[in-house]
Amino acid sequence: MKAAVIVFPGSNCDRDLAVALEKSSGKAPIMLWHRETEVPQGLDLIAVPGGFSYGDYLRSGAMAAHSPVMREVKRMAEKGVRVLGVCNGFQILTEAGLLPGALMRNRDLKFICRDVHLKVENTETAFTRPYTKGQVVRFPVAHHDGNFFADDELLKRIEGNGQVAFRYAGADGTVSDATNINGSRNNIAGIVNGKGTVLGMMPHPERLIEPKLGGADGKPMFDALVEALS
Amino acid sequence: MSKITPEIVAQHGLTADEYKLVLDIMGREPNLTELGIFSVMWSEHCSYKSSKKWLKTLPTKAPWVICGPGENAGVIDIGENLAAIFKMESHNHPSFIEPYQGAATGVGGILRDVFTMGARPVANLNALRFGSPDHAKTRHLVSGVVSGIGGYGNCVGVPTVGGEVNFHSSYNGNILVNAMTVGVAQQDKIFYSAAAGIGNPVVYVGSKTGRDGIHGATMASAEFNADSEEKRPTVQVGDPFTEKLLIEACMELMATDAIVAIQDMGAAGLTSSSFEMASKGGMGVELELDKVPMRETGMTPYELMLSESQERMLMVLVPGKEDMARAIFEKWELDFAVIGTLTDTGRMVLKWHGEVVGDLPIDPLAAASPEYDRPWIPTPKAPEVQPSDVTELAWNEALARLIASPDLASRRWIWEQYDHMVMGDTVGRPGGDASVVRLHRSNRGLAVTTDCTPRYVKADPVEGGKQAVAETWRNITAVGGRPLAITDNMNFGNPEKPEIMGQFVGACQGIGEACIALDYPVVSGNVSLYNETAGQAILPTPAIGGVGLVDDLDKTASIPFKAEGQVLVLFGQ
Amino acid sequence: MKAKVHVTLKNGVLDPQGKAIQHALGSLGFSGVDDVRQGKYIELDLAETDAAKAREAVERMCKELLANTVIENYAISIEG
Amino acid sequence: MKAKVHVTLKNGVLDPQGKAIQHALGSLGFSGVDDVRQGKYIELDLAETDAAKAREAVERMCKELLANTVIENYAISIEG
Ligand SMILES: Nc1ncnc2c1ncn2[C@@H]1O[C@H](COP(=O)(O)OP(=O)(O)O)[C@@H](O)[C@H]1O
Repeated sequence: MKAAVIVFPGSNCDRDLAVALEKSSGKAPIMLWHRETEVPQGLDLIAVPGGFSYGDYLRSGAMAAHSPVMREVKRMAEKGVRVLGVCNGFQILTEAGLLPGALMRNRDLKFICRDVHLKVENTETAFTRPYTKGQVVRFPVAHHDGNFFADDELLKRIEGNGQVAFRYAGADGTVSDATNINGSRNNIAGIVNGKGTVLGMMPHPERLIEPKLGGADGKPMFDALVEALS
Repeated sequence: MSKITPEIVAQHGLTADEYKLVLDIMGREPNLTELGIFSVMWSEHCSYKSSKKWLKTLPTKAPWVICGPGENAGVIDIGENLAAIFKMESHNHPSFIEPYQGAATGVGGILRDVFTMGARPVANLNALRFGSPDHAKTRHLVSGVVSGIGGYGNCVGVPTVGGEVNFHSSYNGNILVNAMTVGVAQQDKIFYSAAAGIGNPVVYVGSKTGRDGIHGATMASAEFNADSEEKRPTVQVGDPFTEKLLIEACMELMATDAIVAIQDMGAAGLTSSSFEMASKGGMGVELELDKVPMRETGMTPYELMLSESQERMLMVLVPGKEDMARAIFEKWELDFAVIGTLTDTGRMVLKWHGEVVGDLPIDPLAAASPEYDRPWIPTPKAPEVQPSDVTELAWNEALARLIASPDLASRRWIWEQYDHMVMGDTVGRPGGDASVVRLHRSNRGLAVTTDCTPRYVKADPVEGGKQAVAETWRNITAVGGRPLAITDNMNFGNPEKPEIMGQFVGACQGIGEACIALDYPVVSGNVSLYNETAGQAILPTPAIGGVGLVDDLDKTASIPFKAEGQVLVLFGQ
Repeated sequence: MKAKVHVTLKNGVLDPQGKAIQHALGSLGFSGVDDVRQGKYIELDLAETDAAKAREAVERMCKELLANTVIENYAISIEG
Repeated sequence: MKAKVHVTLKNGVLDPQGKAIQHALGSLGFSGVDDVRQGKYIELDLAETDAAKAREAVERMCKELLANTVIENYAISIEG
């Protein structure tokens, strides 16, 4: 698998994502600076990392979405190259129009950093195939603006197309307002595009890839990507 | 007629005696810019004039200490050619005035102290003291400080992994915000601040200079009173995004061989950084102040020398490396300007469009700043508590009271607002004893903690000082770490009062004794005095930050019970 | 010229910041605050001297960057 | 009544947001943007029907909560 991690000024999970990709694939991904106007040939996966690109000033992800490299990311996504956006990466992908909806300030206005339970909804993508439908996984979140918004019509479309990948849930898999950590509509924690080739998610799979860090529920995602894209 | 009136001298926080010394050193009357420089350099905050005598008594040496107090941060050997670099620093007064920005810029400042030495910051901690929970301002201050610390650390991408919080009415009008950063560097890539090389360029990098916090450094050393309201506009706004860029750009430049010396512009900005670098290297400096990148129009040399704008650094470069360095900073979209050269005169010459606007001898200011042996009286021994003084409670009632006590209640509400996992190496998360961060790509880690129990220090400064050191030691050993060294943040009231000075002296003695007994030296620290409102001093609070090494991350311990049927054992007396 | 831009949340988009302010005002003892909405206010100094051209440029800035039209509306005023 | 409040940073206070927006507009190809400042815009629906009383209440809300007068200014307008 040939993977690249985009680096914006203010990205801070770029290294974490690279470590996770390397751990699964045995090969360090290419680190791509935001000013690049061309991406290397033959990429299988582009990862847009978490952090505070441009300080998240104005709106999270807004400025990064207009970086030169994002034009290329869009072009590659159209060609079917897999794109993974985690946290700030998810915000950037929505701002760039690669994924629908918007991410707003958390309902209780506070930054939240802790492990959360997610219910896996769609297992038909290269990212989520190793999980079973309805499985409960534990990933950390660390965000201030993770409150997913889509208006009624858009929400219906996303749900109808099976674009919801993960929902915030309880340890037993219940999805309710009480398990909704940030006010996201329908508890949505991650979505894919219509083709299932672009995934954006607020939780950080790259942060739980070995028991020493408190769990390894994120590891299968990277292993599966390597398997599907090699 | 003299331009410098006694009022102007007083406004600059200098006593009549200190001003006499200024006249002696200058051999003439200073101009306003020069006076401003003296006032900043001789403030308590920069000169440690009341505390120096006692800080010198602390044990600072051990075979693993690479650099003790005196540099931007302390440096210890942690094996495999790596060094841990760390320090704790206070941002008390600014955080009381503007909790979010005060706390945020406090984090920014301590981060710079650490990465300026070549270390990538790997962990932040924060030791906080607030007034009583039912005081009208406490809620606002707690939430502002916590979101400010989070807002800065989260954005910069350094995990905030631990800290401590106490509540006591003595902090009602004077909270304490002490921030600690721990970084890791290659031992052969540690950078110091001593300037060297006549003719070498002096370079300014980072954000532009504005009129932020002019007189902030003098404010941090003056007792609070009702008119501190007026000093309000002196609060700076932090820009963590720029700080993140500054870290990356400095790391990139540090990987080359272009830097001779480097120092961040902390409190007292350009003044203290240029004087300290020059004084340590025995050099003179000529600065062209009109070359300093400016955010606002109409700035004066006085303002440029005293501004406390954040996210700025001063460096001495190897000649000929300017263009390469400039390219790195421009890539990270930061300002870069050659603003001066090193000379052999031992003097600081300030120029403004070619004209000399200040000319001061460096050493008498920096190294020979006043030092006071302030009178002190030992804290009288508190009467011993007798068993009969204690009302006995049913154990479950006692337990409920303990759990409900603000000093013991869960801190989850706080640490969940801090990204404590970014960088992917947090092995021991907050909530236990010391927190543990792994050394990247290894199976070793650093155990870090901050501790102090101010009411113990108040009752008996010597024993309380010892206890604070011992608690960090225990927290580190409890997770399987080998305690190596500490940083201290001495927060006290007005040192001109002999009882307060006595608390300070006692705490230093206790800390020193504990450090010697444990072979656990002090490698860096910070002093914050005049923590008083309307004459009421805070509890004496020598916060201790401890750092230890975990040699094998497969051999650590954590707090949670792991399984049913396990046996509980109580150690100690 | 100076341009003033107001960016506000669309109707129907929940405004957690506004809600929090309303709630905080209530706890501070201010009664009779029926609703609070929070938006952004951006001032731009432009080199452009023609008001129509300035408005047209700021319109594009809003669409491309200043507002997220999925959730936000914007309003522009241009001043001499 | 409706009250509109603008909260802006005082002159001379660093505005990292405004600076970043200015920079981003430049990279998007918008030239001639000399300065950008970002502030907050708050709309309040008040039960009060007397304009003078409404202004007085909002004035206090600004001082106590809406603005941080250490670094921010505020401006109030009251509408029928
Ligand atoms: N301000 C804070 N920021 C982050 N973590 C904190 C803070 N205050 C306390 N903690 C964490 O909460 C836990 C309990 O703290 P504390 O009560 O000081 O523990 P102890 O007294 O056992 O040393 C520790 O893991 C500590 O790091």
